[in-house]
Amino acid sequence: MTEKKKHKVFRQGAITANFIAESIAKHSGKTNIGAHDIFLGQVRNDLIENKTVVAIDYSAYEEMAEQKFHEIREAAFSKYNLVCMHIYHSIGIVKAGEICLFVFVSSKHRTDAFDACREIVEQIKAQVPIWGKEIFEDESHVWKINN
Amino acid sequence: MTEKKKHKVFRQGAITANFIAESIAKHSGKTNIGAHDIFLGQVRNDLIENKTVVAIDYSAYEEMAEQKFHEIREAAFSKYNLVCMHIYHSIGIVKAGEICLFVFVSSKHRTDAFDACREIVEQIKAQVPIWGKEIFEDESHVWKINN
Amino acid sequence: MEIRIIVFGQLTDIIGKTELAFSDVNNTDELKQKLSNMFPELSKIKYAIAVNKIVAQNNTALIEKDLVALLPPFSGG
Amino acid sequence: MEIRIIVFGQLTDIIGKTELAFSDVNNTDELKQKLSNMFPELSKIKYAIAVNKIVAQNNTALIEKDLVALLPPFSGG
Repeated sequence: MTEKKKHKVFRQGAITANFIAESIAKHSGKTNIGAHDIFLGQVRNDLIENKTVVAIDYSAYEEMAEQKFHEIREAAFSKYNLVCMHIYHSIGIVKAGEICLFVFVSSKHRTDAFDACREIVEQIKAQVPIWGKEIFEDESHVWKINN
Repeated sequence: MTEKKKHKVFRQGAITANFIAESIAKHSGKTNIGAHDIFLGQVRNDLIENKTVVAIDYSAYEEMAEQKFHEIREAAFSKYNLVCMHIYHSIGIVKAGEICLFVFVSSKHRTDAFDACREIVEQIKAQVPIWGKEIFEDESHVWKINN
Repeated sequence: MEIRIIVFGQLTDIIGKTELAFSDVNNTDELKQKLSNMFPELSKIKYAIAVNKIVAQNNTALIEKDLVALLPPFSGG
Repeated sequence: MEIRIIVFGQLTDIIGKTELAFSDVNNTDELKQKLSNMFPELSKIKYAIAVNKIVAQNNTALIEKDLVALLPPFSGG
């Protein structure tokens, strides 16, 4: 029952609540799932040197990134007992308050979903060639730094 | 900006994907949030002594449970740096494939959301007076046991 | 003195109802003894007793109007 | 021999474009040296070089048709 169907990770602009709802609803037929862990990254209106971030413009080395996402995915499936996993990341402009990252991990028991979801999020931030340009109200920018 | 608004945790029947989407959408105005961790518990069609679970009928000692949920909530807000937190649990019949538990934790940085969400789920399972009656196709039942 | 007792989860299967009342129990130990005499099957199940929504860790005196609840192991989520 | 180089993130601000091409670099060390001569500001930034989508851990020979990418620290999510 393990599903490893691949889809494109990158989505133009913000990830909407409706898109997330549709993803959740699609899992009701998979009655071997007992636990879902969902991580959502949301763009903050951070104050940086007295200027407020109004959006992040994401760019990526897409071919390399899709390959990295694939590796992260395969590693998680071999390490954890998962039923399915989906990763979506925005490309282009995402405004403050909007969602830019959606990691959705489903398993029979909760421990696998919790462990895998967290590890996947850390790996995405550290290993995938994506860059966030933080845009201020006055259209100036700084490049985001991951912690 | 910390929001501690209380709402009733128990919801009659399954928690729908649309309800989850509406909860997510409500957070787009809170632009100090950078990370959401969402746990969803879904009813499995477990096979127990050759019979398949088709639904779980949840009952609770509601007054005591709401008090416990409140304690869990207060403890999480004092231990972690959270922006907001919502817990919903089904009461009554939830069919296999449907969602019975929705824990939604939001914070500025991801570590708080991840840590708090997981801890809250464990506390709900261990400390809150709720019982699941696993119903089989032939209408017989067993009482669910948490691990 | 009448003590009202509410019953949850699998204990409702054994006791056959969701509420009981006793007029002659003074504390939770007496209540447990009485219940196990009436319902021998209860010995198979570990259950807690809450008095006014607080789980009694030790033997606890019961007085009129206390709300006593019989709580089998929780299985929410 | 021409080596095509693609540029990402804040390096596009410094280099001023998203693609470069060099005909006279034989390996990644030579490339780094050439880039720091042309763009002194690069010395302020730690960046990796990927050759055909794999990050070069050591000095790596470059041949015609290799796809070279300049990768500043990642900041997805």
